[in-house]
Amino acid sequence: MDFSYSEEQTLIANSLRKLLDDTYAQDQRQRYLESDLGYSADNWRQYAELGLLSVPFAEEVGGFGGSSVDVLVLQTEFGRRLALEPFVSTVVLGGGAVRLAASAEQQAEILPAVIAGECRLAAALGEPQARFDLNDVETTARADGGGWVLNGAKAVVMGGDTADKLVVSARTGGAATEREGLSLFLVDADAAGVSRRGYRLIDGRGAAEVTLDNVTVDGAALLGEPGAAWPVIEHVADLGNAALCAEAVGAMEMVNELTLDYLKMRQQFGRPIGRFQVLQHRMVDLVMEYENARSIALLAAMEADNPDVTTRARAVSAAKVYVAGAGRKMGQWSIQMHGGIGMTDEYMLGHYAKRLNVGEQTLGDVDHHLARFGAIAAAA
Amino acid sequence: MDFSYSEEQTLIANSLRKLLDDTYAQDQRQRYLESDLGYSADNWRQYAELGLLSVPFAEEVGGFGGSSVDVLVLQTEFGRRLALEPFVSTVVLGGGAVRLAASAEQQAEILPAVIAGECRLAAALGEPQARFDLNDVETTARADGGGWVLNGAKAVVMGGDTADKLVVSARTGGAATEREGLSLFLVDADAAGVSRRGYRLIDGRGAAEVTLDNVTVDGAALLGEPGAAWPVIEHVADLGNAALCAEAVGAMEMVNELTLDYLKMRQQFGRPIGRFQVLQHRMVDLVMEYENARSIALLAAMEADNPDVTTRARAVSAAKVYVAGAGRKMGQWSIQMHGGIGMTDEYMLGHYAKRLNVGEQTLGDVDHHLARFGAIAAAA
Amino acid sequence: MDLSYNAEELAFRDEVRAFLKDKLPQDLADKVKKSQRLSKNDYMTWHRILFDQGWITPGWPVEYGGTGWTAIQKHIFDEEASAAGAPRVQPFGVNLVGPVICHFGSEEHKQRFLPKIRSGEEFWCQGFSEPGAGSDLASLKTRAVLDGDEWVVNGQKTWTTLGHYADWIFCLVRTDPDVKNQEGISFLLIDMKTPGVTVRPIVTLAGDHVVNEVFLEDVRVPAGNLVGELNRGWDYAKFLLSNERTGIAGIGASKADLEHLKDMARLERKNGKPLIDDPLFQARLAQLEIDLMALELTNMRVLVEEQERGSPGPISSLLKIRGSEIQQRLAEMKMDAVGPYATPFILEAVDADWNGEPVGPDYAAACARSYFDRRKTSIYGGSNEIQKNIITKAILGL
Amino acid sequence: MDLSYNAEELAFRDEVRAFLKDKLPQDLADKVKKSQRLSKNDYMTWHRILFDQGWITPGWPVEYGGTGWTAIQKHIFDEEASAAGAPRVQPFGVNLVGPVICHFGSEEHKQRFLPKIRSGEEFWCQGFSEPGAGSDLASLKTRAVLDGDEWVVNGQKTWTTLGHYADWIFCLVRTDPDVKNQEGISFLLIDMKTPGVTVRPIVTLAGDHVVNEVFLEDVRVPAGNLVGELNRGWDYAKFLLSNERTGIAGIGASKADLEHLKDMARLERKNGKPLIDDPLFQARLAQLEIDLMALELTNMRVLVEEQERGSPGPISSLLKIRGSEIQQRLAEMKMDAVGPYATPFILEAVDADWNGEPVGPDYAAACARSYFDRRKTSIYGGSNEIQKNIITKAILGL
Repeated sequence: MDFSYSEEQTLIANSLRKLLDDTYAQDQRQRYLESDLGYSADNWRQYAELGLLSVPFAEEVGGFGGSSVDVLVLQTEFGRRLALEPFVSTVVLGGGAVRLAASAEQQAEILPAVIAGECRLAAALGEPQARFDLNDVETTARADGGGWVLNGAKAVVMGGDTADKLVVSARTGGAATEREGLSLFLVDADAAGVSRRGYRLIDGRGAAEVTLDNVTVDGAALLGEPGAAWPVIEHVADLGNAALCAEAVGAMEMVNELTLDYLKMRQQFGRPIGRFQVLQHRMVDLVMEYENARSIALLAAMEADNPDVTTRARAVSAAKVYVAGAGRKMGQWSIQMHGGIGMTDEYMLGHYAKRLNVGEQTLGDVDHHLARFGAIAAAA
Repeated sequence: MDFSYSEEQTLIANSLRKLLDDTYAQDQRQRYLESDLGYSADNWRQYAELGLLSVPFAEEVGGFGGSSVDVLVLQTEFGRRLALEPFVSTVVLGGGAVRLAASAEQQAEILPAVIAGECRLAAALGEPQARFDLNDVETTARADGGGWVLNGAKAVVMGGDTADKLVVSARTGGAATEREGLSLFLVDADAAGVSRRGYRLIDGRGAAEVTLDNVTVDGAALLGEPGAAWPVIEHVADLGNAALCAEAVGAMEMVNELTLDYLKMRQQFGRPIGRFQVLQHRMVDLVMEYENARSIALLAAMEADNPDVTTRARAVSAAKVYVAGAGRKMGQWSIQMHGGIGMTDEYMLGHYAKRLNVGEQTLGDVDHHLARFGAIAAAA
Repeated sequence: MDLSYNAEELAFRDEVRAFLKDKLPQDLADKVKKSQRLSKNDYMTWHRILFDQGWITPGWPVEYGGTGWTAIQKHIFDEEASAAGAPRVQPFGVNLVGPVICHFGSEEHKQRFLPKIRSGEEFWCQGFSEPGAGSDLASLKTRAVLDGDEWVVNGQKTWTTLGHYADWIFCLVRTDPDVKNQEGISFLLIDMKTPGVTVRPIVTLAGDHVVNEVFLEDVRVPAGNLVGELNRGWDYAKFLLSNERTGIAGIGASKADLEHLKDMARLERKNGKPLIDDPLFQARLAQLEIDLMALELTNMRVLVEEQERGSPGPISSLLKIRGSEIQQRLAEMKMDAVGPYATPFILEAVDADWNGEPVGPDYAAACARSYFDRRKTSIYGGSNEIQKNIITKAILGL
Repeated sequence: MDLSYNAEELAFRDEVRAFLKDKLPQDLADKVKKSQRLSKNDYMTWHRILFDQGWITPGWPVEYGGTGWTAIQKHIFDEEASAAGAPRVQPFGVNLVGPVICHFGSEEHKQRFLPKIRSGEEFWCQGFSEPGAGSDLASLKTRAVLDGDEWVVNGQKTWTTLGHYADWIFCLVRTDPDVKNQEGISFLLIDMKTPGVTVRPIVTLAGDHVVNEVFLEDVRVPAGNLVGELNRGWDYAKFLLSNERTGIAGIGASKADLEHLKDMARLERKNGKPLIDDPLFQARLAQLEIDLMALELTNMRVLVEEQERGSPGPISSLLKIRGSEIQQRLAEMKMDAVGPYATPFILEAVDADWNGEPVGPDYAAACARSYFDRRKTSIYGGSNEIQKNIITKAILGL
């Protein structure tokens, strides 16, 4: 049993941390947020150069052949600095769908550009009526000659505002919320009939509502067998949640750092507020939440690549429940302990709380994953 | 709007408080507990003499014609001293069933002895398989000539160990958990075919498992119309819960008194432990729970006599949820704040915690009443 | 014991309802119900309607424009106004400085200030907190030094709600630096147009500009603007803060908010059913409603007691703690109710004059914003930790 | 990173499982699984089986009888033994005084005491807490005065677990009253048969006799029974308490308890379905299992770190807090699971030799009793508040 990073992971974590230290000072980050793009194109290029965008992909297509633990290493650093680049949407979600569903030929066609930082992806899986059920798909794909015609609407597509290509789930068979009959398609974001409404999420990251109105794609756009995409969709969501948990743990680390510093620095009633027992004990709670969140996020990363869906789901949903719950409490408590300053846009704490909030409500909230875990636990 | 006791209520509360002060010192109470009866026969007689056993009954049968608020006045005092006499089972539950279901003739026949303290009642409504669903009745009553033959089992009948007569719910029609087809019968506790297994509950009060094996009763034993008892059963449970909430509020008052005294008295680290901020704030939480519990217990008492089941159920189930939740937290917190001494049988605090615990798990627990309230709230 | 309104109170409630039906502009109520951002004009519209009705300052002594309502009547008004979607009356003039002037101000103060607070002609803000004096308000450093017949004021105030709308600010200033904290503080009224007063916006994490920093640099204030006695400002502040806390429980608003949440939960769907029928969500909603019921009754008990005895007392701290927690839980459940549509942050979508297409259901835009905004309720008006300290001393005697 | 056991660890687990299958008496395991009360004989039976196996003191240095197991191996043993229903090994000799003697005792102490701790021939109890010294242990007042070559001990100890079974008690005694609290305390071993030692039972609110008061009246103890240096007892106590805290998280036992709870929830029915399928109950159960998973992993991280660095350190306080909370939540959910049958209190029904008919399901009798009994887990071994104080200082530096 070993909880430490490998030498290689430590190296890459350190170089990413250095890059982010240099490029993510608060005012720099603010400039990225205020730009149309919403993140740093420069950083994106540097991630590509460092090979970060290649991590989970097979060596055959120029990838690093890494695991979800390697993704955790990066995501923890991104979380610490609240990086804005579309790593999760491109590499983990969109890229994950491609590598799990697509043929070797399709991967060789698609992924090199992704790895080079020249093609951003997004996974358009959720729908307006679906809440968090990714099997609730009303978007349809109708066979048309050798190709397909897609119609439907996709909701809150993370990274969908700036993506070059979208991985879209659509129903080629089955009814209503059935898991059978779902297929995945790779669609150019600027294809005729695709309209996107881009916006920012509460933490500043970009997303989009996507409408597909008679969008025509050729046969090669279908990733995998028609109607058999559900296991991939479920796995992609697990990869995404494991990555979001890792990011949250990085953010939590900073929440605690900021809060502990503040307790030591801020004077009221003639002494640092960290001398008040109620705040001390609350800070201990923050530390306990962080340590446990980190533990279970490691488990999720370890199991996120597991093809056995029960083992994987148990670990990932457990992590999502714990990390989301801890993140919400930590956001609330840390703001409370800061008082007014914690409520301001100028101070970074609130930005961490908002990032934790978005992670919590992406790809299934606590109740969603509590039910998923609960069904497994009750059966076991 | 008026939250205060009437002059009459104040008088009766004071005289009961005095009686209990005189008769419920800890060693006296211990003696009652160790006796076969499990309570003070003397006190029971005095309650009768003071007219306490007549409170909710009609003046026609020698009752006081009082309300559930009058019952609250008494129950709060009983709760403060953890009185052991079977007031709830006799007057509120058993007596409640009789006064709500029985004909005037039957009441005139039954209640004077109850009021005189010569006949203790118990309501045998729950069953082993029923959890908290009083409509889940498998006990049957078969018409036999002018009378009835009863068969079945009743679970955790509060006061059932010492009761002279039992009000038994039985199915004269309908299936499984239907609300239709339920009837109430008054059965002598020592009738042929009735076997009781008496025991103590965790708070020391008596209860029994009751088995009915071909118990024959005459036609006059049926209270009300056959098959139409559900509204009465539901109302009786509401009366019981309102009374248990009032009792809990009395107990909570003493929990807070004991705990606050202990915080002031107990010295550690060279000062009273009440100087530690974490314990101070926890004590504030105890006070808030108590004040809110008291508020909503008043509401339950006000509405417990309301014939409109929705209004009544909303108030009583809300009170049960709040009081039971508060009671559990208060028991836990107060024991924790006391440390080891709070864990001992010698110190009264634990006995209050146990009393709160029994109240919580009698006539429906938090989840049961949360669902009952939730259904009303969702529809409203 | 009688927990229902008596005939007089019911008649009053009918009167309030009729007034609201008649006078509350529908578009204003719609904005409030959708949690849209209100402009100064929105607030003042409603202020003037209440002024015209003679109901703008129910809490004041009758001789200065109070209505003479009982505590219960005030509660009824509050509850009905909230249920109807009336905006919150901005409290700085009406509920905070107004009563201080009524009780402690000079005759000149009363004549100069009270009518314009009532009419809404002058908008007030509060200058208490400072960067170094938050929970520990008594450590404030803003200095006022008498120079002839003027106070010269230097310092910085912060968290000044709607300071950018304000004509006047009431400040706590240190007038004697040589005594211990609570002593040596005075209560001073300052015209915001005086040279040396600068307002700088503070943007909150919900993206709003509501609070401000106020810089005071050699601000010259007529000596007569000092309220009450010199160096007795702390007493007036305590008087003011205990008034602030009662309102802060926000029972009426929370009851209205709960109905809004229920409406949302009836529209949202989970597992093919209305969210309100989901067992977990329903149980959580029920618990929240029950907690609010209990608090409302406790609030009524306090009001009745207050009516009998005079002032609200330290028990108001208890109401503030629970009331703010419930406000936060409501915001939290609304955010949870809209699921994935809680995260899109279209700030302009909460502007009343925005005509864009919403992302997700139209009630979704305000949810995450409100969630973060509501975090302030357990901080302002004396943080909940400070409230617990107050109860510890005043009620528990620890 | 690798969160699974390696081949060696898996082989060890198999060995442990085989041992348990072979050697753990079935009737003993049944008692444990039903939460029945164990007799001294029950405890000692298992103690001797472990002794015969050479596994009774895994934590000791190998030269005194330790197994040389890694921290992970110890965890595996603990988890497997709990899952199989092995009784808890009473820690007073084996985990508490034993390591102190190994590290700080004289050669005579080691030869005199260690073998009989291992064989179980002598049963130990702990004499730390006093009526006036609970959380503030350092304020203890029991005095030991040297008279010739004997200590004369006077004072009172309390919360002495299983003191009525004990042959020996290890005590903290004040040997220098003139220095400040933590100084002037020594660590003394006292034969319970010495004249002047009186044990008085304390009955808990769960109706059990487990803890005792121990009165010490002119108890004469050979000078040589003092462990380590005079007036350094506090250091040894800290060493001992940090060992105590690690075990106290009780991960293995909680995992076994969770399975028991699930079994109950499969048998209990609500609304015509197994309770485990009730959405509220299932969600609460899932949250508890998840919290336990997270804590188990944190525990493993701490163990691996401990293996690399030596001692457990203040982080063990963190494990103690969360571990005890989880133990309490498990007891709470068991009580809730049995519904109305939680309240009947048939104390004799938890005695192993009781042949009566249970009231309700046979697992119900222990539920309310355990619920109340478990309240102690957040009190003993240094209350959770004290643990938070320790973390505040040692980890947070506040």
